Amino acid sequence: MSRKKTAEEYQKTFAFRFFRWLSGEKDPYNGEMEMHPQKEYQPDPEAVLRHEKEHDAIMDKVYDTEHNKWLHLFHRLYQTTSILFCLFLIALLLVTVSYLPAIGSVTRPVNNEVSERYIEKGLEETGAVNIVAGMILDYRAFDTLGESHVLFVATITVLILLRLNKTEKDEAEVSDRRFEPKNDAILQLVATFLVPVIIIFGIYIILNGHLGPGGGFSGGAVIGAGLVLYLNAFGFKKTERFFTEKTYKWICFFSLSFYCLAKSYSFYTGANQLHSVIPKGTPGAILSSGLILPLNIAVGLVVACTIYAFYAMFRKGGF
Amino acid sequence: MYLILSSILFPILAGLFLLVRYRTPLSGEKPVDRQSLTAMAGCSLIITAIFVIAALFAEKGFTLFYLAQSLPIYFRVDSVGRIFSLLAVIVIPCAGFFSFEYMKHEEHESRYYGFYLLVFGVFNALCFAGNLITFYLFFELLTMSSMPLVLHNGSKEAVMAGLKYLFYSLCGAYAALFGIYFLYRNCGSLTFTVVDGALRASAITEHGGFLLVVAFVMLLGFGVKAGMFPMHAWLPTAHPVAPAPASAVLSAVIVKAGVLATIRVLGMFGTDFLKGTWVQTAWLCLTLVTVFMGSLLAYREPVLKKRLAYSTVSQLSYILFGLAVMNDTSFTGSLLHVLAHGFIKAALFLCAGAIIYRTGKTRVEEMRGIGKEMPVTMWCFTIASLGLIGIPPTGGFISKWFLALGSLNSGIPVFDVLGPVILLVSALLTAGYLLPLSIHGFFPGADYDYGSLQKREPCKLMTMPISILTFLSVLIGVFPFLIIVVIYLAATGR
Amino acid sequence: MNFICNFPFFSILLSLFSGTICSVLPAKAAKVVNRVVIIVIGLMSAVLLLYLLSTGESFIYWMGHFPAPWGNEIRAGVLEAGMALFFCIIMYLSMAGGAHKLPGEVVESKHNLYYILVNLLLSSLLALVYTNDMFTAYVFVEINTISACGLIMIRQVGRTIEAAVRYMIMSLLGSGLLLFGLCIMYDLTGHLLMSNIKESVGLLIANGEYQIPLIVSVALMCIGLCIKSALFPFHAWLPDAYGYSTVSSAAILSSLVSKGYIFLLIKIIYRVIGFDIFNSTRIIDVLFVFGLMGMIFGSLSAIKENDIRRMIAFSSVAQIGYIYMGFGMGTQAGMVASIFHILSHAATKSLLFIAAIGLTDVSGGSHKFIDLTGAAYRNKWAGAAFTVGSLSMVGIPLFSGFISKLLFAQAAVQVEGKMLASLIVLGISTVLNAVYFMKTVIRIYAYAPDAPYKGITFRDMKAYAVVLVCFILLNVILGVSSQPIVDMIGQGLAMFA
Amino acid sequence: MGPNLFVNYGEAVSAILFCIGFTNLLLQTNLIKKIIGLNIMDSAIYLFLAEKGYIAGRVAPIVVNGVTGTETYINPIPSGLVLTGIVVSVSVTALMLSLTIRLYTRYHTLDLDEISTQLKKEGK
Amino acid sequence: MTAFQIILMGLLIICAVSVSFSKNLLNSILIYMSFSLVMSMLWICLESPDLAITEAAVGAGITSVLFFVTLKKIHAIDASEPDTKEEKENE
Repeated sequence: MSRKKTAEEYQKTFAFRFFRWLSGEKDPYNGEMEMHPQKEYQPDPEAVLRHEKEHDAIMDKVYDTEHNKWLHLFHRLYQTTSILFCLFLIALLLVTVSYLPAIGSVTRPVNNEVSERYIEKGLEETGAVNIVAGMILDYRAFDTLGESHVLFVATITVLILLRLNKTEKDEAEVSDRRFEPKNDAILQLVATFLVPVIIIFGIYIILNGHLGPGGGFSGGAVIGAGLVLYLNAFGFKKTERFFTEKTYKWICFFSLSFYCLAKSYSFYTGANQLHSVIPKGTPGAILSSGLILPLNIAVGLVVACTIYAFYAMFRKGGF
Repeated sequence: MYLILSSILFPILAGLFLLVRYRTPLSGEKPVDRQSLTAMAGCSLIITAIFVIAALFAEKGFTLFYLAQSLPIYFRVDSVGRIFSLLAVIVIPCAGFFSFEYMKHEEHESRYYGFYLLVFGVFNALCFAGNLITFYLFFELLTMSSMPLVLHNGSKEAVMAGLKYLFYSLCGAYAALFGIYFLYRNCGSLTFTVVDGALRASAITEHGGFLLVVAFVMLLGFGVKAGMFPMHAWLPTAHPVAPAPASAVLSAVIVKAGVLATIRVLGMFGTDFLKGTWVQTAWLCLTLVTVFMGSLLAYREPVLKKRLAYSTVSQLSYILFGLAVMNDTSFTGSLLHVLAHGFIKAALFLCAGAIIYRTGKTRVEEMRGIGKEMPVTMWCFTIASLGLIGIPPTGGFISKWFLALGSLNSGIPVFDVLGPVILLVSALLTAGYLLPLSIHGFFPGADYDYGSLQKREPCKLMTMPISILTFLSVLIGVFPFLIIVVIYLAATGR
Repeated sequence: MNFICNFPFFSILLSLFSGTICSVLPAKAAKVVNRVVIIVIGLMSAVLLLYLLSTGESFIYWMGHFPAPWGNEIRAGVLEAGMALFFCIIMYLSMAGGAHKLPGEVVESKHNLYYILVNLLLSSLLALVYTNDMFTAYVFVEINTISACGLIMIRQVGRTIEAAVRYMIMSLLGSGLLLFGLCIMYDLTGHLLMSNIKESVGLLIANGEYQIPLIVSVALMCIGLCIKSALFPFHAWLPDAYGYSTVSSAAILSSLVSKGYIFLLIKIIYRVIGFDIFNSTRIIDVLFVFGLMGMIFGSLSAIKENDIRRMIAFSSVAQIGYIYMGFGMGTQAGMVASIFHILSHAATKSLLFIAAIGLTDVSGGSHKFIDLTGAAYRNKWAGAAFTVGSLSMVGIPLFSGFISKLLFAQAAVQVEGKMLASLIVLGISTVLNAVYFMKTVIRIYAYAPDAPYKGITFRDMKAYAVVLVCFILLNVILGVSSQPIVDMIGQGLAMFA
Repeated sequence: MGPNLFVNYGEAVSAILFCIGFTNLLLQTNLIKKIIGLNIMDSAIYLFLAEKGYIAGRVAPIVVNGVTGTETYINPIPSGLVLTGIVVSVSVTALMLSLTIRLYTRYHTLDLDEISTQLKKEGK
Repeated sequence: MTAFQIILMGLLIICAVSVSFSKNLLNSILIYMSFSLVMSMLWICLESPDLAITEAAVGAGITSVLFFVTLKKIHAIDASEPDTKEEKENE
């Protein structure tokens, strides 16, 4: 064996690592990422015992049917009335449905001048090929503004509930380790290929929102799903390089502010019968339909970040 | 206008000032300066009295502001109001001066005087109220401001008694409010009239039967304050726990608010509307039951203040009986009895207070020989008792005379005779429960140990108010004519 | 178009936008932004109210470039502007009154989140008040629900989280029913805009078409909103939510959030279905009965309660019962009484919550009555304010509670079939109110010289005392000069038609 | 019963689904299942809405080749409303799930009644 | 097309009912996931591709992921320990 390299040098080469991995001796990513094998979750036996004991005691005390007949009776009564109520509701709704106008016919009251105008004039008035996108982001934009704030306020409540402070965070991180995949090479390889595809697909959905099915919300959700997959495969340390709480905060802030301001401008000009300076563009082109494209992008950003934030919050109470 | 307003607002503001200025010290703070407190309270009482006496001669009414559309807060002085405020303006300051001595060793004096002044002001407002909604407003405020007097000493019984008082009064007031809603719909306005009634003629013909129910509910509701039979139970609970001067005011003045209310309600409906209906019959029954039952209960009661409280229940129903008979003579008797009973009962309660203050005795059988120890107090007590029984030269005799006369002349079947009979029986019972005290007080019997006897006459500040009140009770018996003139004016609607 | 007509739109957008801004600000700045926004919106609403009173007619404001059935709209009348103004006042006072407690109740790092929630809550309330579109109303109802849930559980003790879960479950049931009713309504009329729906409903009724689905849809919407506003059988979440959340949250929740839903219901009754059509259904009888039951059971539960804040919370159940009783009478007078009661209850209940916290603070933070003995001597301002609030609740003249009871009774006298029931229950409930509130007042004024707690002087709580005084003034103003307000409500209801 | 029960089978199904979700939300003791019930309920409403927009023989409202006739496309309004609705239900679900986590870390159970009894036991 | 729709709707109801009665939380969530997928297919049938995309991304994607994290957090998914607390309680 004529080796040009010393043993130490050899250990740094790719071939060494490859053969070692092949023989199952050592993991190639070991030491470089945080995903060393984790200890299985072992609930503290004493705590479990205590909980069970307490649980039993409470059950004995409260659900003891002999000593607590009233509760039992009340429980039964509640269940029966609920079931009866639900059966009644089903019957009521079915009767109602049977009186409603027939599905699929043109003569339903729903198909009135409102939808006609959306279909006939929608393209020309909003510039969006996708009439639904034109409708929700231009005709009925106030609803959509509210909707994005529903998402915002939900994120805020989740933050309130699950965000931890510094010391708690460290503990949470320790217990979070057990979520980490145990060196799953398959997952990581698949993720390497899939994540870009998913994210690009998401971007496509967002950008194409006014031209075809899709839009800010669904595209954002897809991107968010891509990010979650990436996070699951590679762990928090990797994602924290480009996505922290600060990033989230500012992206959300700028997107929502842009949304608010843009819509305020459009509402204001609309209500006061002023001329809006935003061009409509050629229908069908990517840069068309006035504010719809930027709004879609803003919504997409917010949604993607929000979904990632939800996931991160759920897992360890922070980014 | 300003006189009326100041007679109402001055005591209220003074009371609030006392409450805020001389607050109860927290632990570690220096105690309240008692002298300035009593000086302040005394001055306020006197100034208020002067205001009120001046206001009695005011002629014109005025509207302060509108609570809601066509619901003005309206004040006016009329003859009925004059009589009641005359009672208040004498009894409240007297009892107030009595309490300067009596309350010396109690806690929270400032709270007591503050609410005392509040009660004074609110009662004045009640007398001068010119319409039903104003009246109701101050009726509620009277309940609220007199409750702290009842639960003054803060013991558990006192708090429970206060709550009981509050609960009964509010129930009654709500029943009355219930009626006010209907009156509001069926009357042109809620401004008081005296005898004619304010109901629209159309309302009487359309739902007269229903209006009778409303009238009965209102009479019952306001009757709660006057301790009428089914709802009298708060009186014997509240009186023994309250400080003696407070019970004096409660029994002599505040319960009279119920009587005043009844007069006002009668005026609103008009006696012609109610005369001869089932409402009158039921009301007469209730008052007579109360008269008899109150006396009987008082007769059996060993605790002096409680005995006096039952006596109040009985005596107030004399007044209500007079009103229920609904003619001028009995009305005169009732109003005379308002004054007479007010002075007498205040004197009796203050005597009881003096006895408690000097000897600490509350039960009747402990009080043997008390007349030897506190002769002035007991003489006053005896004279006042005679007045309450209705022995001729005292005020009680005149008023009962008019009541019986009115009843006999009324021509109501059964009740025209039954009424005077029950009044007589009750007077006998009154003699039975009040005179033994005097008799045993002055003649303790052969086995009384004269050696342990000591002079315990209280100081002037206590005996003077008692003497004044006793004197007044005799005075209206001797010279009733001036008052009868005023009452006559009241009865005829001036 | 007059520039003032932009104000409703400005106020909604301003509060939404301020929510977004607060997310990047530190807590102190967020607080300032929050206060300023509430004041500015209040001022705008006041100006708008004056403007509307002078013109005497309501106006429609396009949200976008498209007119009625195509775009969104908001609508402003006297009642809407008045409500917006009132909501701003109450919200400002509640926030200011509870501000000193906030650091102890909420983790420092979450303060700005708290202000975001308050801003968004305000915006959703304003949108509910001004909206003219049913679906917009639904969306903002959701914002309202979620931010209210956030306000409940921002103080993270076990009870509040449990209460938040219960609140969310009930609310979601409510929203589900509301949305379902809305869908049926949309199917029948083909519109989402209130005025257009009303037109179509009128036509449908006239032609006798689709009667059953119409009634079912109205019923579903009503039940949904009743559930959300904690009408009697659906009130299980309420005591925990109000009793343990932060003090400002409790005040805002009890006085504003449920009132927002009730106001939406009023709008639906007037602007969507039409008052007469609504009254011809049996739904008002159901509302009436549940209102009466709420009045009695709420008071009874309050009497049994041993915790001052839970007691006040149960009293809210009773008061909401009053409001629904007013709806159930089915007359204009009943409606006016209900709306006045919304105002009076909002003013009184937030006063009680804010005063109660002052009392518990000087009793070692305990809510139990036994510890509160003599608390009014230790914190005189809070004691006086609590007394005023209690007197108002009991219905003593000069305070707002009396006027609303008077209005209810006057309304009841005009309705033949429901007169006795409502008057008797009103009486029972008043007396029960008196029992538990007066019990508390006596308790806090009982002398307890050996209590181990320290008193607090005016110097230590200037802002708090000023807030209490403002609340008392508000109560007295509502109680003494009610006539202009009642007139205004009447005018606003007339504009609804 | 009206005439259209079997014609409107889609709406009937969504009504049944709504009630199933409603029952789950009311009766399940487990919080997670309650949340699933909530989602089912919401989906049912969206199905109900979407059925309204559907018109037999027409296509999705995406303009193809500039044809803007009313006869070509289905009604776009319900789709828009449902889109908004879905966002709302996602937000609510996330909120409910986080509440669940929080409750679980504190009380180690998902049963609301049991949590109530524990709270009563804690006495605060 | 109608037949296909009816089959899908039948599936929806089956899914909904079996969610209610499944003992295992993980199963419930998986069933719910399939419920969402069926729903998104149904939306294609109803000519609403926007909704289909959104439902697929949200109902089957995001919501389910959130459910899974929650289950993990509350220790309900743990294959090695079949006797976790939740299952006991469900019985």
